[in-house]
Amino acid sequence: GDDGAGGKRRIAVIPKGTTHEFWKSIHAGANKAGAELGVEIIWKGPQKEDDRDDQIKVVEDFISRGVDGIVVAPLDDKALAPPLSDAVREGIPVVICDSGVEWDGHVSFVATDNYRGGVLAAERLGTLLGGNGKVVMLRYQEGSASTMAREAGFLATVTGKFPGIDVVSSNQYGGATTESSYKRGEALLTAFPGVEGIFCPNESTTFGMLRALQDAGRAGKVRFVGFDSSEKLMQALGSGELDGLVLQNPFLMGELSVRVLVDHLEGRSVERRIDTGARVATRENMDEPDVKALLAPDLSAWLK
Amino acid sequence: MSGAAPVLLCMRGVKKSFGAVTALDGVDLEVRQGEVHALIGENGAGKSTLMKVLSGAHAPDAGTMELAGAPFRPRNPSDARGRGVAMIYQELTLAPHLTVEENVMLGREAARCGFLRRRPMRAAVAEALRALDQAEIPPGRKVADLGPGARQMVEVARALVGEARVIVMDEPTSSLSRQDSERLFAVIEKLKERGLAVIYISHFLEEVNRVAGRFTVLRDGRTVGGGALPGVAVAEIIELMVGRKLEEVFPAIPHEPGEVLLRVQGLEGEPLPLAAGFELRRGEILGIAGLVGAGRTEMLRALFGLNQVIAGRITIGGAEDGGAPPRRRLAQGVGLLSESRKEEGLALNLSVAVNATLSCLAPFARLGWLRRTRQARAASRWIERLGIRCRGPWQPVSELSGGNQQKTALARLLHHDVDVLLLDEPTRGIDVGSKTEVYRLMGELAAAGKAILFVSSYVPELLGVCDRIAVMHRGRLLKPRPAREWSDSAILDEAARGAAG
Amino acid sequence: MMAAAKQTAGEARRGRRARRVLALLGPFLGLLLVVGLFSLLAPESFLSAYNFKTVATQTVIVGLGAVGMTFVIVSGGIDLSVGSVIALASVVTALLLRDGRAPVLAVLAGVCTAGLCGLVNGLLITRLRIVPFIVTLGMLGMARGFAKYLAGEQKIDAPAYWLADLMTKSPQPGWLLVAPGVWGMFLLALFMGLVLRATVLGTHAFAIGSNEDTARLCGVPVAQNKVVIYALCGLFAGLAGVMQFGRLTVGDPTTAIGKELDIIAAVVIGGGSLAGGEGSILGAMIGAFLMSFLANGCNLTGVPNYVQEIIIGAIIVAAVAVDRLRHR
Amino acid sequence: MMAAAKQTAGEARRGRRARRVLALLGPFLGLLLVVGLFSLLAPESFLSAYNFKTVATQTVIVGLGAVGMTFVIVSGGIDLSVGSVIALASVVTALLLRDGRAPVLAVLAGVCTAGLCGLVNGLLITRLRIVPFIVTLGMLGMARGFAKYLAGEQKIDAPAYWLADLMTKSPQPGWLLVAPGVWGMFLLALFMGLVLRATVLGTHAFAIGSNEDTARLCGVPVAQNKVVIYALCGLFAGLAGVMQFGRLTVGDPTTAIGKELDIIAAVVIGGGSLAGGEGSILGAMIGAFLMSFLANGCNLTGVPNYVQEIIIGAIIVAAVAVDRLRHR
Ligand SMILES: Nc1ncnc2c1ncn2[C@@H]1O[C@H](COP(=O)(O)OP(=O)(O)OP(=O)(O)O)[C@@H](O)[C@H]1O
Ligand SMILES: Nc1ncnc2c1ncn2[C@@H]1O[C@H](COP(=O)(O)OP(=O)(O)OP(=O)(O)O)[C@@H](O)[C@H]1O
Ligand SMILES: [Mg+2]
Ligand SMILES: [Mg+2]
Repeated sequence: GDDGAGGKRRIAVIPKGTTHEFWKSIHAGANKAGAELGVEIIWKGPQKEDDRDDQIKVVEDFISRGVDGIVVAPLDDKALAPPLSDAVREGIPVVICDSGVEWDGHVSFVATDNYRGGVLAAERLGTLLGGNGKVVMLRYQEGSASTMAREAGFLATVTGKFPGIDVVSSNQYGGATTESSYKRGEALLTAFPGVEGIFCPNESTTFGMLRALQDAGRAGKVRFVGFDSSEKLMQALGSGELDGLVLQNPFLMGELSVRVLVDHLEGRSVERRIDTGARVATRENMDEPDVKALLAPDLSAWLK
Repeated sequence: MSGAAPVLLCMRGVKKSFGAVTALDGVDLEVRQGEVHALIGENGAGKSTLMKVLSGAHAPDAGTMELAGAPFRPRNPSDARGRGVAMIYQELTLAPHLTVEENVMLGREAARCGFLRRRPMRAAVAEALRALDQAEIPPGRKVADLGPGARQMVEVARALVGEARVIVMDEPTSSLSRQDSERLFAVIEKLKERGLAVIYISHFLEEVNRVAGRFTVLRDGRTVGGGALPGVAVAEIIELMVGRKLEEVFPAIPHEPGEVLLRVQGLEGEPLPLAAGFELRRGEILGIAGLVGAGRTEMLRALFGLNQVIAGRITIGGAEDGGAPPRRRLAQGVGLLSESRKEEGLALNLSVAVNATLSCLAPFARLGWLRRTRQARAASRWIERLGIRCRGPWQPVSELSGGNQQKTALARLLHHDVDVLLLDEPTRGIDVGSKTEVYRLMGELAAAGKAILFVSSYVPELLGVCDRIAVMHRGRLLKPRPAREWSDSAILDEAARGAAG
Repeated sequence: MMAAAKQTAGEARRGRRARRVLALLGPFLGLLLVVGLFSLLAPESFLSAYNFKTVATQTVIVGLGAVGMTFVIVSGGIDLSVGSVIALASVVTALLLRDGRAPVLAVLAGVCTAGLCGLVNGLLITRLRIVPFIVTLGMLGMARGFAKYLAGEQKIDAPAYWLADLMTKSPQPGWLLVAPGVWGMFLLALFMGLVLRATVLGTHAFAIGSNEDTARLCGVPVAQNKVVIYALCGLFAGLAGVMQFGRLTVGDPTTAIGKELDIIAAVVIGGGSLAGGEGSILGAMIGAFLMSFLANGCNLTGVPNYVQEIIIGAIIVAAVAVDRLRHR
Repeated sequence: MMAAAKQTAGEARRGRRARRVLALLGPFLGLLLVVGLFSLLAPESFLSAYNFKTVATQTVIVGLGAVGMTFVIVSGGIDLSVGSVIALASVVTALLLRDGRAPVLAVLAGVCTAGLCGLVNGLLITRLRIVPFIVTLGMLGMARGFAKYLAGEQKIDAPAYWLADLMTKSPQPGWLLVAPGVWGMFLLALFMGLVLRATVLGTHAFAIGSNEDTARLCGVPVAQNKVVIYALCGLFAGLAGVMQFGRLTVGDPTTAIGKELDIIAAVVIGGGSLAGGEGSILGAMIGAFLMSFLANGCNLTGVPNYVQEIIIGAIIVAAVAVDRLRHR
């Protein structure tokens, strides 16, 4: 746990995977904080995307390496607890970001309130549909905590607040890739031709469903709310093929995670729970500067 | 003594079919204690199949078997072996990654709680090898590192281990040197004295005449005759086998040597030969004799570009080079018939037509596209010409009997219309009738101006067919001499001892 | 004499055809069974022209991959890297499009990169004499890593131009009925089926798969043919990658993970033998459609994912088991 | 005469040993190279006792899987289902623990379920005579689907009791130094190494892989042995699954996807031949450690994931290429 070369502090930031835009934003945010605070950011995700065991290996290896602190977006709310305990035992403080973990040794938990994100989506969709119609929810993946919270928030709100809405399908999983979501989407649209509203809980399911809608010639005719952003989703929002995107603030998440960790290392007290907020981007508000910053953050300054 | 010995094994009305193919159609066989019983028949007559039924590798469709008076119906090979029937199969059946010791004891390992007891196993193996006069074969050597002769001996050793009452040998000498064959015959003699019965399958009738006391002839899956040996003329046995009289074993077809087609000077290959030089003329059949391991196969492979050429010059029809790949050789009009057709000679699950034309598809190809009708027609011509027994050009070769497979491989050289034929044991494993066919074919080819290099371990056929004969000894090719200057014993002498004088 | 020979040839041809038809009977019956079953379970949604269009489009990627894979499997090899190569091709195509290159150029670059991967596979297999399983397992990692490197570990958003139309279910001239990509797959499959059955290359592929030593002895340029075959498999993976890009309209370095197993399964269900020397393009297409219809039917009838996984696993085994029974 | 025989036997033994040592030289040098390289690149963090403990623990799952896989590969087969079976075993163990069963019982159930999968593999391969690639490809889907079904498509939280301690880097009696799971792996590897080399089962495995027809003709109960070997492979996958549960403390139906390829690679890097008849447990362990050290070193030195993927792919090919050179 000693200072590395040049006396700079080294902080490891461990995402769930490395190939999503979402994680790129977190990386950029962390780099920004690192540059401003003079600490070295080491970015390393699990070798296999979404593999719990591989993420544990990365945490273990950083303990071996003796970094000064770890920021981690845990792939599992239980499995990561033992290695994180090991880290604390070895004197390495841990900040959790994005998803929670059943373990209270952390310095702080910096994340979106995912359940609330689902609620926002339900409210947007319910309002658009005028409180009634057939709705489909395409789930993400078995056992993913953050998207399950969004799905739960959506379902609870849509059934609680809009009794006129009929959720005709909510048991299909899009799976990890855009391609698999695309196929599920095609099947859902074929099986439920009368569907009027759709919700997808993350970027890959949203994009897969969008492609299915475009291909079926129904994009823009079905009310469609998604989660997270990418260039193509932004275009779709602009063209009216998407009616809303619940946006998190991954850049801020990355930045704040590093900041609170450094605060902790320097002996300042920090908040145990930091909500980085969620809001709904629509065609109307997408040009407002703060929404635009969420939709299309300029990361190039912080990623080489 | 043969009359007095009791019957040890009795098979009656044994039938076996593979799908539409009837391999055995009611075979009777009686083997007495302490005798060597020869089983004779053409290729595809059903000899191997009968023995596989006996050893439990195939279940018979009908028929009864008795061993020492008790009904015998083995469930599998180990069951048969447990009850005293050991078998040496026609195709080598060794596991190349295992040691000699492990191969000999395979399936009958000594063990305590599943763990091997190497000491008694080693003793048993040493004992068996000693009985074969093969104590120099190291029991810890991997079989992959052994030569073909030694491998065959390992197979024999395997049959000797344990309490066998009947030992079946399916063409055991087809890959043995004369010396090793002699050793095997001595072993057979010893087994006979111990009261065992030996069933001996071979296409070499002289050999059969020497070792066997009685014989049974199979034709088309039926028993067609039998009797005591010696005392029956070879011609009679052949007539029983083939179903007709065979006028001449070596048909005389006149051919005249012409200009030199192939000249080899100082050829050295990896690993063999060490030195080989000869000239081969149009219309000439040059025979190569030698002991197993002398390097004849290696010489042909080096000539044909399948083995690396280290030194030497090869001149074919005026063009000279060192080594060249098979493709180039074929283009130069040189073709090779490999001695191991299963491993190297044929693509078994492909059709007769494809196998016969594979090396030369050009006549049917236009811009890479094949015209299959022409291909089939070409193949049919060779099927007819060589008398290949098959249902048509598109039948997979795997469904043909051994001799017919060999003919298919030969058809390829004929189709390719090569000028120089390198034939490596072309008659190995094929019956007398087919052999005569092959000899006639060789004569006709020579008469048509082809040059033939004929490698064989069967001296009579060399003497009967060749114009000149050379002997290979430990990787060196000795000077060729006209066939009439050779005798059986002279060839053997030179093969064993090198250059005479 | 001539007449006799002709007759033999005619009979022979009929015999060959009968054998081939029989070999395809198993998978074809399987396909009918699956289609029939779901037609009963979900008549109105499954049995629609629109759904058939959907399934056809969904089959394109596995179908194209299976065409190249058939050659590899017939020649006695295997290619585990196609999934990664598909991803690499889609990334390369997307990169060039993002940089404003012409779509034709981008497609060409994607396909060629994939062909290069196949070429490297073939060269490693023939030069170093390493079994295809290992070489292509290595390439699986290398191509995937390279795709991620090129893409900067991200999806690449790029304008899709007419590439997106390749995989649309409402193709532009209405008389096309199905996506141009589907037509492309069918035409290529037809052509390559002929290549496999009626060219020197095809015959050599069968010969190598059946007995490599024999092929060598017959002067078949074994190494050369293998290189061509693996390169071909790479090219088809590249085409599949371009189609994947057309479908997603993004270049995704993480796409098509595990797709190689689907592709191999399609070929094997269609009568390909991993021991070499057996296989057909038509069979592989039937295999690919069988798996697509199965997945589609399961999705339509709302069967949970896990049931679908179990069923597909069982079908793979069953299809080959039926094939073995036929062989006895 | 006796003396001569004895001498021959002695020589033979020495020869056999020399050959075996040589066969392991390649992978062992590879391992040393990797360790040496990273020791130079990251001396203080890589070359620590703590890091070696970490790597050892990380190797347990692949290591255990490789022990069973060695038997399968030596016998000329392949098992693609181990990854799925590991997941299934971890789910079954977790389910029983959640239901309040005794940990021993849960472990037993997990291991036995996995063994059952292996048994089914073996039976399908021998009864229906389908190639192992296809059977285990089918099982890959079926076991994964069944795991998801049992788990209700979710990970299963369960109390881990002493199972978590199996994979801890700070084992309870301090003199253990490494996790009990690591000791377990080493002991089992040692034992199974003996089984492979010095029992009838092991000899038969080699014989079947070397020449199956011969083995059959020599009275080796081929089918029986194969069933035992695949069941064994299943059992070891089950043990790996239990360890996976101990490590994650949740039963995860989506864990260990693609792990079969890592496990096969470990066996092959360690000198196993996919053609059968060659392979050793020690080699497989070396292969497993080589890959672990490589991944660990890459993590420690901050090498990006895609580079790591490329390197591992290249290493697999290179290891086997070196092995082939030795064989010439
Ligand atoms: N496994 C099999 N499947 C189909 N047909 C077979 C099989 N084994 C043998 N046959 C056929 O049975 C017949 C008898 O074959 P067998 O091997 O017994 O002949 P053989 O007398 O040993 O001939 P050779 O002298 O060539 O060894 C042949 O027509 C052969 O094609
Ligand atoms: N007992 C043996 N031990 C080791 N190697 C052997 C042994 N016998 C032969 N060989 C090897 O086999 C090769 C000779 O091959 P082969 O026996 O095919 O020669 P050949 O003269 O063509 O004999 P044949 O054609 O009768 O089999 C040589 O390279 C030799 O080293
Ligand atoms: Mg025979
Ligand atoms: Mg020879």
